[in-house]
Amino acid sequence: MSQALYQDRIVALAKAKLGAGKLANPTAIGERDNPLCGDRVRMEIALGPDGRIAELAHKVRGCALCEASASALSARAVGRDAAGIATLRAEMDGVITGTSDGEGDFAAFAPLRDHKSRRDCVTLPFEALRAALAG
Amino acid sequence: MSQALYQDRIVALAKAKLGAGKLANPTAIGERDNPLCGDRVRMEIALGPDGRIAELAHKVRGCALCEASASALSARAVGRDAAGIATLRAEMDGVITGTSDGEGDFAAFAPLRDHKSRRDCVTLPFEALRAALAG
Amino acid sequence: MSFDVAALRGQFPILGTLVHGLPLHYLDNGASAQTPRAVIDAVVSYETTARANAHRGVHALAEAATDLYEGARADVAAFLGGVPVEEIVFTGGCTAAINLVAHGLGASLKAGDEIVVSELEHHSNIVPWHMLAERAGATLRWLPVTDDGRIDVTALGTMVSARTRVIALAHVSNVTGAVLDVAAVVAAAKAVGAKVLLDGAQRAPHGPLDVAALGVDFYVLAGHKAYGPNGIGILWGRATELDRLPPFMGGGSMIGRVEKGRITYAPSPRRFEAGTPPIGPAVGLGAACRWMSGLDWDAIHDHEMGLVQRLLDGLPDIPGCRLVGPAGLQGRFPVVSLTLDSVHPHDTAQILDSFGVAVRAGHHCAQPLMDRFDIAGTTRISLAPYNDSGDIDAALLGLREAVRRFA
Amino acid sequence: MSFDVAALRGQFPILGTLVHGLPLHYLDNGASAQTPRAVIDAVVSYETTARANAHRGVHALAEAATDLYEGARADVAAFLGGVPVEEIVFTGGCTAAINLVAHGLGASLKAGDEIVVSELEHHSNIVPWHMLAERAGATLRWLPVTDDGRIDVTALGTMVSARTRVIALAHVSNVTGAVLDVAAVVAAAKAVGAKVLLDGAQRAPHGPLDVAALGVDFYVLAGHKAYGPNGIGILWGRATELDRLPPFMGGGSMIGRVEKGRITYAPSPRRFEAGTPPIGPAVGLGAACRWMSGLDWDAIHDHEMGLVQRLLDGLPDIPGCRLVGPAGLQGRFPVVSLTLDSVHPHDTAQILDSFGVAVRAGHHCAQPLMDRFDIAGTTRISLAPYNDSGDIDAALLGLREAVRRFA
Ligand SMILES: Cc1ncc(COP(=O)(O)O)c(C=O)c1O
Ligand SMILES: Cc1ncc(COP(=O)(O)O)c(C=O)c1O
Repeated sequence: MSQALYQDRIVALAKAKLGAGKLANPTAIGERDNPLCGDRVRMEIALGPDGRIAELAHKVRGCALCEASASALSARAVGRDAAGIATLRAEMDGVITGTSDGEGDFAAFAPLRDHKSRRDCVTLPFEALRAALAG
Repeated sequence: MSQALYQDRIVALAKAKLGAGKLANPTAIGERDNPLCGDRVRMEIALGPDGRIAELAHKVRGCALCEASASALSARAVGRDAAGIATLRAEMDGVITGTSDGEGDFAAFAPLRDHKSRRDCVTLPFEALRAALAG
Repeated sequence: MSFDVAALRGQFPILGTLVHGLPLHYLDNGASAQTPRAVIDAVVSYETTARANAHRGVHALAEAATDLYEGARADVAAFLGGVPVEEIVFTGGCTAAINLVAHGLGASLKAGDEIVVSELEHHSNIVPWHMLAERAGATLRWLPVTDDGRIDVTALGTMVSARTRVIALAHVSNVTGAVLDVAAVVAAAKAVGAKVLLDGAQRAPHGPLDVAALGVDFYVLAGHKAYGPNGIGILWGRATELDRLPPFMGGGSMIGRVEKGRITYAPSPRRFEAGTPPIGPAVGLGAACRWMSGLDWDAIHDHEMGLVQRLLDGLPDIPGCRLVGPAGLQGRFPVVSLTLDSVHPHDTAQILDSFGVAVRAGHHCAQPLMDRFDIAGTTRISLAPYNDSGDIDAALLGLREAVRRFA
Repeated sequence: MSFDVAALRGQFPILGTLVHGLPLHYLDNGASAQTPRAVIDAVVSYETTARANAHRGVHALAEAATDLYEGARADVAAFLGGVPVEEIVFTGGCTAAINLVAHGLGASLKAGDEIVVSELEHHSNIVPWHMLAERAGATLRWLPVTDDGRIDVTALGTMVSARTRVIALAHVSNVTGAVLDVAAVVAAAKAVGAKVLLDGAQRAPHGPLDVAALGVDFYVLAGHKAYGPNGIGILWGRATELDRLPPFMGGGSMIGRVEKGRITYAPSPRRFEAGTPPIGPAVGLGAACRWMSGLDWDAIHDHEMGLVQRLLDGLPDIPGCRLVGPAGLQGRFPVVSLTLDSVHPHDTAQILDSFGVAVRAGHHCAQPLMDRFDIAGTTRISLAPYNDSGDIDAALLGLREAVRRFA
């Protein structure tokens, strides 16, 4: 049943819009489109001198899954460098493909294992953040 | 049974090669290819002052049906003008599509009604002659 | 009403499948319609009794395959109003058909020439013209779209000029369902000698046509949206227009003769059918055309429009629901797009799916139209003759649940 | 031999049909092979349980259709040697695949550049290059063919130069059955930085491949010749090559974003799959690849070559019969062409048909090769794994009758 996809945690995460907004002085910006649905995520970050994310803000034009993912990612991204974000991405990939359970809010994305067509909605914020970190 | 296609009359007509050859002084030449099989017919004619075919010669690079058709056509073409040839063409069309029986040698082509893919072999000499008559 | 929707549904095997344990309510016909048993049977019969290459062999199977393939061409010609069979070109799809025309007309396009499209075109009727314009140094002019989702033909006067070479427009919008005022377009085109191509992808599934009477030069449609198989599309072109068009793809069967350094091409339609054609898919589409031609389309039109009315009547009860397209039944076909203020279209479609309701959400390959309305996408409900009131009611129920879920 | 031809024949419904009341001996596999029940079932299952547009919907049928379509891509990738799925492009056919590459490479071709083909190519591997050469002011160079019907690779030295951009050759000839010395071609191409496209239409039906190991850049094949449906073909290209290639057709799904005046394109393979793809035909070809991958091709190769030997052994008894192609089994696939001195190929094929024997006669879309041998055409016997000695014996009987009839 796809309705399980929109359990309260996902809806709440989407509505929470954790990290939504703009940075005053971003050091890098990443933007990614999903050409199949037209959704778009913009990630702004400020990197500390240690190469770790000091601040993060995002703008999502997308579905609830994309918004929820951006919230969940924002909650865990600060303090991580590119490798740390890659680890988060691997964790999320595990959750949505059904190979692992995921920690905290990431676990809410487990129903995606039955909805292949929506996985890109979840990974789009990660792609945008990767783009920002890549320069 | 397609073997009926190659009844003795067709084989004999093909071998007879009536009208095969070249004219010393053709007044018009028509050439037609069948692009699907690569067969080719060249018709040379000498028109009399009355616009009727006085002499005719043809060169066929084609199958037995095409050769037989060229023979049958040659046997009846001399003395006819464009309209007369069109009448012969209509007669042959009737034979090979099964709407009429045809006179003389034309009747030998009746089995074509069951072999749509070979009808162009029979009409190719008529097309070449029409091209010659058209100028 | 003489139309028996239950009997019609019985002809479509897929309509009996369960989705998440629920009955399927298939309302995504604009993306791909379902296919009746008659079409499947025709293709299987070809595969099991007459499979061979067409036009290339003299043996019995080759004769049978050629007969079926050319018979399918005749069926399509009949469906399109009894046009000559030589005016029917089989292509790999609607998109391929438009590319064929764009490529062919491109050969005579000059820098500064203009191509008129509209803001509501499907990408398949934009991108080929854009690519052509880039190649030829020509310009695309965009007919605007009215607030109720129609191509604004009152703008033809300013958009169409002596520089216009082609006008390529959707007969029916795949987003708003609006039907084009063809006569206005043809009049404007005739006045300047421009060619008109109609994209009939969304029109063809709703009954026989008379393309010649429309006065246009080219008409294209997609097999899979007209109850036929995938991998087949139709280009109809007036003989005089097709004869002028150079070939698109090169290959077997489209040639006159191939010599080193010199190649001649076959007459149309063969010139445009390079290589082994999609024989099986063509046979299926022929069967689909025969099937469509046998239905009572007056009754079906009433039936389809009755369902649209039922849907439109239900929408005011859905908080934050807005229609994208004509508000009533006038000048529209049964394709209905909407947005929900509080729910993204993909979430809407996903929740509808949990009710067994299949709809399409997103930009519908019409991004310029989304930009026109400044929206990310819509949720689209698109009907076919086999839809019934249960389908509409399930959709309305799902929409209400979507809004509730995200309230 | 472990191979059970009777069991294999049982998987092909059409092989039970009667032709003119006689058992069918289908020896026209080079034109179109027959299709096993497994392929038909896969397509019917798609049509009756999972039919929807791929990549465009979130509902259950759309998910199922997308899975089947992408699953088919994986099946093809496995059949071609386990290449990455991103290197597999679904096209409308082998001809469309070659046109796609010719169009794409054409974008970077300059006047004076050279394209190398051979005298034995199928028109589908000639005409697209000819059209491209005309457009770009490039030149076609023709590798000659030896007296026994092979591409003469010893001529590569003089034909391939620093101006060569592409070498496009048949992996296996559709007329003579000769297999290309691929290593020689790749070495010559590498030396000058030319791209190599192999036309595998006649190779693919005879077992799995490892296209990456061949060292070529592009490989194409036709679904209907490889036991799949019509209307589907494959282009394999190395990711590095595909990434460089501009799109061919424009339409839905191949775009990044479409704005008025500005369009970006998707990465490959999606960039090359404009519009709704031939989903059903792709699903069928995927099933065909799985089916082929499950066969014992060593045993089948022995079986096919045994039949070729049986045929070659019988030909000397036919007065005036000449082979067009390799005399023995070395370096050939089971495609055998012949001429009869006293009988035109079409008459031969027609008489064979009266024995229930289906063969192809004519120029086989290889007119330059016919010119090379100064013949109007050949009669071609082309085998598939399901052929048996009865098929060969029937063909030999028919050939004798053809000669007798016209003696
Ligand atoms: C060697 C070869 N190349 C290309 C083709 C073209 O394939 P298709 O006609 O299926 O596009 C064929 C068959 O017709 C062939 O035998
Ligand atoms: C209006 C319109 N035009 C063109 C197309 C393209 O058709 P296809 O994708 O089948 O080539 C579609 C459907 O996708 C459409 O709705």
